[in-house]
Parts: sequence; structure tokens; C-alpha cells
Amino acid sequence: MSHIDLSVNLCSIPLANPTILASGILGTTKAFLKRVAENGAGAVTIKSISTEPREGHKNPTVITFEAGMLNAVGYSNPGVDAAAREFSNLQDVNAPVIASVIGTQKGDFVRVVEGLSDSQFSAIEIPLSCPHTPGFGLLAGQGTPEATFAITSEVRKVTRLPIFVKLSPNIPEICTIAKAAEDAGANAITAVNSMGPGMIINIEAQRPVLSFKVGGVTGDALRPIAVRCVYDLYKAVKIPIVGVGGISTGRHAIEMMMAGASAVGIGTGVYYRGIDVFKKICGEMTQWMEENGLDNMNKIVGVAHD
Amino acid sequence: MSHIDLSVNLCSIPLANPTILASGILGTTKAFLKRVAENGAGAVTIKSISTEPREGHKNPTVITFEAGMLNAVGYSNPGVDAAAREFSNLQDVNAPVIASVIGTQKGDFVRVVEGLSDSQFSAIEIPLSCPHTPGFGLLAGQGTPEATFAITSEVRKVTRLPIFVKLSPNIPEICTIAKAAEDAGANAITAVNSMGPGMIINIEAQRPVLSFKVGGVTGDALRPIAVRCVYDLYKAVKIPIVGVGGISTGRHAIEMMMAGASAVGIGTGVYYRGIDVFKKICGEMTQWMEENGLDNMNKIVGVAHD
Amino acid sequence: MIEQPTMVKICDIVEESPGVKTFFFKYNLLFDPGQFVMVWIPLLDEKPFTISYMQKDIMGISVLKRGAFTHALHGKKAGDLIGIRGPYGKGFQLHTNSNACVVGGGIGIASLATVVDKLRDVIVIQGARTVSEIIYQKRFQGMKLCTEDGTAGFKGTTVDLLKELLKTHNLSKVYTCGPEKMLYKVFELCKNHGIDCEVSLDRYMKCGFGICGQCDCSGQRVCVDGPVFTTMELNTLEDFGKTTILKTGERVTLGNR
Amino acid sequence: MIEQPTMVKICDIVEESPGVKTFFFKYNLLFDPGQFVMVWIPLLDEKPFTISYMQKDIMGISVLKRGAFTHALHGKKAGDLIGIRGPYGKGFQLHTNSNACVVGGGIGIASLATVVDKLRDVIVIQGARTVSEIIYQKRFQGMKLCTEDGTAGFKGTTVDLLKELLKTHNLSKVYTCGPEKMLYKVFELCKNHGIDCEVSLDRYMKCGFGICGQCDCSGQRVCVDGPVFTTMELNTLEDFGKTTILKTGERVTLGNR
Ligand SMILES: Cc1cc2nc3c(=O)[nH]c(=O)nc-3n(C[C@H](O)[C@H](O)[C@H](O)COP(=O)(O)OP(=O)(O)OC[C@H]3O[C@@H](n4cnc5c(N)ncnc54)[C@H](O)[C@@H]3O)c2cc1C
Ligand SMILES: Cc1cc2nc3c(=O)[nH]c(=O)nc-3n(C[C@H](O)[C@H](O)[C@H](O)COP(=O)(O)OP(=O)(O)OC[C@H]3O[C@@H](n4cnc5c(N)ncnc54)[C@H](O)[C@@H]3O)c2cc1C
Ligand SMILES: Cc1cc2nc3c(=O)[nH]c(=O)nc-3n(C[C@H](O)[C@H](O)[C@H](O)COP(=O)(O)O)c2cc1C
Ligand SMILES: Cc1cc2nc3c(=O)[nH]c(=O)nc-3n(C[C@H](O)[C@H](O)[C@H](O)COP(=O)(O)O)c2cc1C
Ligand code: FES
Ligand code: FES
Repeated sequence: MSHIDLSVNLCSIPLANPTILASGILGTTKAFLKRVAENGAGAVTIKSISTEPREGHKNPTVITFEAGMLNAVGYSNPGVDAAAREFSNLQDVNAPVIASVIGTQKGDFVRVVEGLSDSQFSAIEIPLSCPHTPGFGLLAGQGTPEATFAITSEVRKVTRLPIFVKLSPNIPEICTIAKAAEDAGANAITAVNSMGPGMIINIEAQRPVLSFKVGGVTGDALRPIAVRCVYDLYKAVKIPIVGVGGISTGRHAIEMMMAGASAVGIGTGVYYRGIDVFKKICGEMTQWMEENGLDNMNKIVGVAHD
Repeated sequence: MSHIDLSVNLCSIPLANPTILASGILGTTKAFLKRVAENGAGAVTIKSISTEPREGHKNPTVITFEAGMLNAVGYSNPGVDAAAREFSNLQDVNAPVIASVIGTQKGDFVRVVEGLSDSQFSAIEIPLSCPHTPGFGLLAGQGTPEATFAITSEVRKVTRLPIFVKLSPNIPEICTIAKAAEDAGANAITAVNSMGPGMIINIEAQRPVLSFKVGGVTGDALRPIAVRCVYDLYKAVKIPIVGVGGISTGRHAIEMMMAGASAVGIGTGVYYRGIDVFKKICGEMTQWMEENGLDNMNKIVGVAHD
Repeated sequence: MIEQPTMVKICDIVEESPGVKTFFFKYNLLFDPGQFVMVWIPLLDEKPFTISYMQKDIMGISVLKRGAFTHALHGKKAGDLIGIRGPYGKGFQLHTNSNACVVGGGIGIASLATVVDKLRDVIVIQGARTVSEIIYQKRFQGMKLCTEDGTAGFKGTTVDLLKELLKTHNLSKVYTCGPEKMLYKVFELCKNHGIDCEVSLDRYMKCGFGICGQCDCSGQRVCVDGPVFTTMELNTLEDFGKTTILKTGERVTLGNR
Repeated sequence: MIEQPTMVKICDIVEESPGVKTFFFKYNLLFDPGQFVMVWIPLLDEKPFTISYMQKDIMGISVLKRGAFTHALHGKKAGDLIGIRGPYGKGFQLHTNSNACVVGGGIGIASLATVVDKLRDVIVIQGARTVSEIIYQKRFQGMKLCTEDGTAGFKGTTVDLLKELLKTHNLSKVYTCGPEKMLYKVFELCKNHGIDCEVSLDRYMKCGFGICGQCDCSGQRVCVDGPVFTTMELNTLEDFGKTTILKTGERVTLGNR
């Protein structure tokens, strides 16, 4: 196995392998980040942080269905001050840590980035694409090219860390928005956030199951949509792409990278296959590459394009 | 079982039950329509017809994955003249038949509707929402409120049959478009068409599987999105809604109707459960209604709303 | 395992004490003692409760009235529907041939009840603030009680009572659930006596299946990796007995109860 | 069953005749004689072919060069990859204890080849326009041949030859595949003689799994309900021998071949 090299260099951040824990999955505490890194993730992302603490939506907030998962957690988070305490001394985590930063106003993003600047984060991710939290993302108009440009530019001014802008799969003009992010100085695109929103109704209760009624769809259902987004983005922007959506096997990861992703985010996969999904995916990738005579990730990224 | 009444009245068309064969599934020949009706469908829709014959995209055109199906058939159809021959004497079909009419220009819709006017269709469906055929639907800008209004108005002038406007789940402003259709004289909304598009890459071939590269996602993956669209539309328009997307069981059908659908379209369900999926769904609905003490569809439509 | 909430009809309600009611419903769910279900009241909320009764195809949960959700649950009547999904988590490991003792503080006894049902030959300690809070008195005859105010049984805490017991009994296993400060003391006491201990922890929960990251205890997901942890595991959990995570995700020092 | 095209490596290619090549690949697929796979050439197209060889874990398809796709297939070399999914459809029902005859017209013999392999003791008729089109001569020794131009075997059609055969043989079952006009004649002939007949039909195919509606024959999906139909079924198929459906979905009268 030794001659297969899974490492990637993402905006000058060296990752031992291309699997990244997606934001909002387990990334609530430093202890979880450590555990996920021990289970093989090449990098880990914290759950999104806002200026003030947020309780999020009431339960049920996450529910599974035949084809994936539906969630409306509502960006619960302890706020930037408590987060700065929780995520200190990040060198203890055995993989680069990406901060996820949210806000309702441009200034919020700046305040959170500044509040986290003493922590040893390796990059800042800004999701402008949540489909189910009032005041944030799509519900606050952050998913337009203009807003994306404006927010990214502000964040650019206050950090020298790589900025990843996270986009929604819902928007037909995903490439236009990605270009706006690139123009504003983003260093990578994270594609994609959850899609929809969707709704699941419990027919005996005659009511939507999620307390927020609707939630973002993730997992298997999202994968073909995410792969298409990454395929389109690969042609549209020059900066690298982190492909996220429905990845839970080595084959899925390779598919996403062939579409054009330089690394892959994994969320719902933790549910499908356990916390060691990262190790499993890397093992499967290594085996497939051996069988198919490929020895490093450059032979894979973007090769599905003519 | 006899006291349970599944019948619905959709724009004055009496249906023995709310299950409708969705457009593009088996609706290529009159023989298939007959067979599907014999297998319990309350109504059947023909595969979309354009003015001229179309070969559609090359194969692979339809492919399944863990969470549903991906298709880019490319609107293959024999054109309106051959269709008028194929779909004559529709009284032989033991259920109302809905014509699906497509065009690249407003005038095309009119020509097709007129060309089919001697057949005994019960309604005209106009899908303005295909995500994967150049010249049609979303790829031709037909999914805007303006285009929807314009096309629906033209069709309204040349037919007295009920008009169903079929919408895409991709578009955040689905309610605005539905209202435009309603204002232009549509009698029902069909929600939804396939979503995405999505892409599946064969990693050994290093190429997208569909010859058109991308295709619309249907089946289980689509259901929560479709249910949410119908839930939103139910609040936005007064005309009835035909809920389509990922329905393959009686529970799914009831869920869609509780969201606000007056009837349900079934496509990918034919793959999941066979041609008799209509009978199976009706049986399951009847049994569930018995167990839950409900005896007709009025007790179900829209009840998930507060 | 039920993935999505399934509505079940409450078929019986038993008032165990002024503050605690047990809700029974017909459902045949395979579960291990110590596992829990998420209970849903549509339009309100959904919260975790351990299965406290299992008789053929009748299950029960015993609920202490605390805040909005448990108040609403206490307002339910027989015939009403509630949603359940689960069972979730890792339950207790039962060894029938050991001298075991079950130590329940407050409503914690509900999480231990099916352990007692299964092991039968086991010492049961139930602690409460006062006599009116004691539950399951008919169910577990011969239970050793303790109350803070001395209104029933031993006057003092469950830890004090367990200490007494250890003077005369040779225990090989202790199962415990209750306020975390108490759990920590029981755990320490057992460690000092070389007794194997299994502890059921309590953290704020959302998903219940290990995804949302809400229920952290030193990198363990209490909903999936717990709620029951063994002595060996507890040795590595720095947060145990010290900090917990609020609904916002904020880490706070554990209160005294 | 393979849902999505799986790339397999061509391990051997045999030229059966100037126009027909058999492509072998390693793959262990359970299938019934008469079932088919969809063969994919990335960036080009994907079309149906019956499995014509099955030896342990080596499968083969025999392909007649006709248009763009089969030309491209004929250009493949050993070591090249092609995609396959399937097997699809309903195959032949084999009864080993019957006096069976297999009647193949043109490349239709490929669809019948594994029937012959399985039944062994069976009369095989292969018809072609001329001797150079005859295939499988070594594979099926004692095959009865017929050619339109008389360059090999009986001069005339397979139907003529079958008629001759019926004078001396008592057949209880006929399996047939080839041009539909021929199939219809074989079916009629068998009906007149009270012989059970199974016919493999050919329709333009897209999905292969019964969804797209392309392959209609009187309401039967040739890809799922067929391609093999029995005498009883054929009696109800009005389109059989009369009309077929083009790629556009247009219904046309069947040509003479
Ligand atoms: C694994 C597990 C098993 C439990 N089993 C039982 C049981 O058998 N019987 C019983 O009465 N109680 C049990 N609980 C506690 C029960 O979940 C809470 O009492 C209940 O959620 C309180 O809700 P409330 O709205 O009435 O009160 P609130 O006023 O909202 O809260 C009161 C207390 O309950 C805790 N709590 C509230 N919501 C949650 C939540 N979603 N997850 C965890 N804790 C919460 C709060 O932290 C607070 O300390 C269990 C908890 C866990 C984690
Ligand atoms: C169930 C089934 C099994 C078959 N098995 C074999 C076999 O074992 N060996 C073999 O050589 N051929 C077989 N065929 C026929 C084979 O699919 C066609 O010869 C091939 O598709 C021709 O493609 P082309 O591009 O080379 O020719 P084209 O010029 O495109 O077409 C030539 C002829 O093939 C038919 N054809 C083309 N595409 C398709 C399609 N997608 N589906 C069905 N027919 C098509 C056309 O109707 C036309 O009559 C089978 C067909 C079916 C339906
Ligand atoms: C329970 C849950 C919570 C999430 N929370 C966040 C979040 O806080 N911030 C964010 O950017 N994305 C969030 N996401 C989206 C994921 O990061 C990811 O983009 C999405 O789940 C698709 O990937 P997957 O299919 O691998 O899960 C969340 C997803 C889930 C399932
Ligand atoms: C193979 C296939 C072909 C389709 N063709 C059409 C079409 O011609 N016209 C149309 O309006 N919708 C078409 N659709 C969309 C369906 O009518 C339906 O809206 C969609 O499949 C969602 O429903 P489902 O999840 O039940 O399949 C097609 C779908 C599939 C799977
Ligand atoms: S409650 Fe979500 S991870 Fe435990
Ligand atoms: S090929 Fe699609 S239904 Fe037969």
C-alpha cells in the first residue's frame, strides 16, 4: 500500500488525505475534533460560530429517511467568546482545523473571525448557503453574487488565513456566485451545503417532523447534485474546490474528485458508516488506486472532464 | 374495505383514485396507457410531445443510484402528427388521459395542443421545468414567472381543457411561478419535475455515465423536496396541486396529500415496485385509512398545515 | 430500530409519585436495559427518556415533571399519541452471576429499573430528597431507601448508604444513574473498592444518533457511545463529573445536582 | 444485477465471421439464456446485446457490425474496457426433456447460443443470407444450415427448413430469434403444428429496466416483460410481426427483414 500517496495540498495547507469533517457534524467541541482526526480525517471543520450564543431550533432537528438526512439544527452555537475558549490550543488536534463562521451582517463575520484569531485555525470557511435558518444564508439573501462578494471582501480584510466560501446547490447560478467569491479573494470553494429545504411529514401526527418544519437534505440524495455542482465549478473557477455531499465510500470520494474537487467533506457519512468513516474511505481509495494503477491524487482530480 | 373512498375530483375530472402516471414513464404508446390504467392508475399522462419528432439524447439516458434515478432522455417523441395517430380513440383507456405538451416557443405549445385536439385527452400538462434538455424548460428560460405566464396564456386561448402547469423544484421562487400560472388561467399545478440536474461519474471510465452528462434526479431523493414544494404551494395558490416526486408507497402518497396535493404523480415508483405500483399504493392507502379512521380524501388533503 | 418518530398510543398512565408518571404504550421494541428513546410531542419538542418498563409488548417510560416538555407530557391522557424513535445508545452489560448493586438518585432509578427486572437478585438503592419523591416502592420490594431529610429509610445520600453497605457486602458490580456529581462519587467509591462500575450519563441531546455533536463528554457521544460507560471508559473521560454542554454548545461547570 | 455500468476488460476477441466478433470478458454474472446486458462505450452510446457465451467466469457477447456503435465495438482490442449493466429481461424457459429445436436467423443465433449450451440435445437451425455469414460452426457441430443463396446447407429460409424438419420430427418446443417477420412465420408454423414456441423479440431500447417506455410491443415492455415471449403471450400481442417503435417513439410498419 505504501506507494499510494493520498496527501493533498489545499491552499498551502498540507492534508494527509483529502477527507475533511464537514461543518455541523460533531464539530462542537475540541474533544470531538481530536477524535475525528484520530479516526483518519485529513482536516476537520468546527460547527459554525456566530457572534452571540444561539440555542437553534427545537427538536426534532435531525432526521433520517430512505435516501439521506434532513436537518434544521438552526445554527446552535455558544457564540464567539465561548468558542474561542473551547477551540484553544488546537495543535492538540492531529489535523488542520477549519473555522466555520456565520453572521447575519457583514460585520458579524468580521467580529467572529477576529474573535477566533488567537486560535490556531488553518482556514476560515464562510457558509453563505444555509437553507433553513432565518437571518442566515439563503434566508438572508447571502447567496447572491453581490452579497457573496461583499461578505468575502470584508472577511478578506481581516484575515490572512485561506478563506473557503461554502455554496448552496439550490441556486442555478452557482458558478456566478463562485466567481464573485473568487474575485473577492476567496481561496477555495466548498460545494455544497445541504439542499432544499425539504420536508418530511409524519402522517399519523399529520405534522412535519422537524420542529422548523423544513430542513436541508444531505447524504445519498445530495450526491449527484453535489457532483454536478463541482463539475460545473471546476470549469468556472481557478481556486480549488472542496466537494461535499453524500460521500461515504472511497468510490464516492474518487467520483467527487474526478468531477474536480481537490478534497472532500464528509457529514452524513459519519451516520452511515461511523466515526471511522474517514479511515474507511481512505482505505477504499488506496485499494482502488492500487487496483487501477494510480498513485497520487493529481491523477484523479478533474479527470472526468473531456 | 368498501366504505373507504379514494376517488378525487381534479379540475372536474373524476379520478377513481388519486394516483396518476407521471409524464415520461411508459407513456409512449396507447397500449402502455391501457396497461397502466388496468394496473390501477386513477389517470395517466403521456410522454411529452413536441411539434417535430425528436430522437432525444443518446444512451445511457436513464440510470439508477442508491437514492433514486437520474435521467436525461432528451424529450424523444414522434412529434405531434404521429402522436395524434398513436393516441386516438382514448376511450379505450380505462382512465382519464392527460396530454403533456412541450415547445421551444410559445407557438409550439399552441400547435401541439391544436394537433392533439381531436384526441379525447382530459387535460393538458405543460412542463416548463425540464432541467436537462436544451431548448426546453429551464434551459430555455421557461421557468420564470414571465415566461410561465406568457406560455400558459397562449395555451389558455386554444383549449377549454384543464391546463396543468408543471414546475421545477430547483427554483427558489416556485410559488411566484405558480401564481403566474394561476393568473394566466392554469387549472392545476403539477409539482414537481425532476431536480438538479445531477451527475454520476463512472470512476473506472472516468466519465459521466449519462451521455448528456447531467440528468434530472427523481425517486426517493426527491421526495422531501417535492413535499416541501407542495406544502409551500398549497399556501400560495388556490388551484389544486398534483404532487409528484419519489412516491412509491401508500404512506408516501398520503404524506404528499397531507402537504396539500389533491392527487399524486408516480414515475420512479414504477421502477421501485413494478407496473402495479398504482394498485399497491391504493391498497396501502385504503388500509391505512381504515386503521386510522378516515374514509375519504378530503380528510387528508392539506391537513399537515396548522 | 425506529428511524423516524412513530406515533404510539398511550394505553395507561401510572402516577408513581406527585412528580413522576409512567406512560405505557403498546410497542414491541427490542432493547437493552439502559437504552433510551426520543419522545416527540408534535409542534413542541422531542427529548430523551430511558425505557423503564418492558412487559411483553407493553413499554413504559417514567417521567419526572421538570420543564415545558415534561409538563406537557404529564398533561397527556390515555389514548393520546406520542412519537417515539429509537432505541438509542449502549445499555448496561448485565452479568447475572455477580453480586450487583443498583444505585439510583432521583429519577435516575427509572434508567435502572429494567436492569433490576432482568437481574432480579440485586441490591437496589434509591435515593431522593424526601419520601414523597420515592418511586417504584411496590415494584421493587426490599429496596434500600435513603432520603436527604430522613423521611424514608437511611438519612443521607446514596453514596453514604453505599459506603455503609460496602462494610458488610462484597459487591462486584455497581450500576448507577442520577445527578452527575453523585455518579462521580459512586464511581470514585467503587474505584477505591476495586468494584466494577457502570454509569449512565446525561447530556443535552438533539439527534440521538451521533451526528449533531451536542452530547459530548470528552469526545464520547453520550447518545451513541453511551449513555452507559464502564469504569475503564470513565477513567479517560476528563469531563465526567466536571463539565457539561448546554443546548447552545457552551461548556459549563456541572452544578451540584 | 448490475445497476450502473461496470467497466470490464475485454480479455479475448474471436472473429466468428467477417461481420461478427465475439468479445469475451471476465465477469461472474448469474443469468438465464436469452437475457441481455446493456453495453456502454463512454462518450458514444449504450446498446443491448444478449450474452452468447458463459464459461465459468468468462462471458461473451457476439456482435454483428451494423451501424456506428457496433463499428466502434468491432474496433476494440483485447485489454480495452467496455461498460456492462444487467442482465435484464426474462430469458427462455428451458425444459431438458422435450424434443426441442432452436431456430436462429442471422445474428439471432447469438441469443440462442446459451440455450443450445444448456440443452445440449437439441436440433439447431441457423439461417443466413450466404455462407460467409454463418457463425458458431465449430461450436455447434451438426447444426442444420440454410442460406438464401444456397452456398451452405439447405437453400431457402429457416422457416422452409423447419417445415421440412417437421415432416420427419416430432418437436415439442421451438426457441427462436431473428428478424421479426421470420419470427412471426415460425410462430405461425408452430401454432399450426401445436408446438410450443418461445420467441425473443427485438425493440429499440433505452433504459433496459422498464421505465422509459421505448420498447413497447402491445403494452409489453420487451426489456422487462420480454425479450422472450411464449406462444400464449404472443397470441395477445397485436404488434408482433406488424409494427415496431423507432427511437423517436414513432410507430412504423415492420420491414421485411
Ligand atoms: C439518556 C437520557 C435518558 C433520560 N431518561 C429519563 C427518564 O427516564 N425519565 C426522566 O424523567 N428524564 C429522563 N431524562 C431527562 C429528560 O430528558 C429531561 O428531564 C427532559 O428533557 C426535560 O425536559 P423539560 O422540557 O421538561 O425540561 P427543561 O426545563 O427543558 O430541562 C430540565 C433539565 O432537563 C435537561 N434536558 C432538557 N432537554 C434535554 C434534552 N433534549 N436532552 C437531555 N437533557 C435535557 C436540561 O439540561 C435540564 O437539566 C433522560 C435524559 C437522557 C440524556
Ligand atoms: C434484447 C436485444 C438483444 C440483442 N442482442 C444482440 C446480440 O447478441 N448481437 C448483436 O449483434 N445484436 C444484438 N441486438 C441488436 C443490437 O442491439 C443492435 O444491433 C445495435 O444496437 C446496433 O447499433 P448500431 O449503432 O451499430 O447500429 P444502428 O445503425 O444504430 O442500428 C442498426 C439496427 O439496430 C437497431 N438498434 C440500434 N440501437 C438499438 C438499441 N438501442 N436497442 C435495440 N436495437 C437497436 C436499430 O433499430 C437498427 O435496426 C440485440 C437487440 C436487443 C433488443
Ligand atoms: C446535522 C447537520 C448539521 C449541519 N450544520 C452545518 C453548519 O453548522 N454549518 C455548515 O456550513 N454546514 C452544516 N451542515 C452541512 C454539512 O456541512 C454538509 O455541507 C452537508 O451535510 C452535505 O454533506 P453530507 O451529505 O456529507 O452530509 C450540516 C449538516 C448536517 C447533516
Ligand atoms: C425516465 C424519465 C423520463 C421523464 N420524462 C418526462 C417528460 O417527458 N416530461 C415531463 O414532464 N416529465 C418527465 N419526467 C419527470 C416525471 O414526470 C416526474 O416529474 C419525476 O420523475 C418525479 O417523479 P418520480 O420521483 O415519481 O419519478 C421524467 C422522469 C423520468 C424518470
Ligand atoms: S445527540 Fe447528537 S451526537 Fe449525540
Ligand atoms: S427500454 Fe425502457 S422500458 Fe424498455
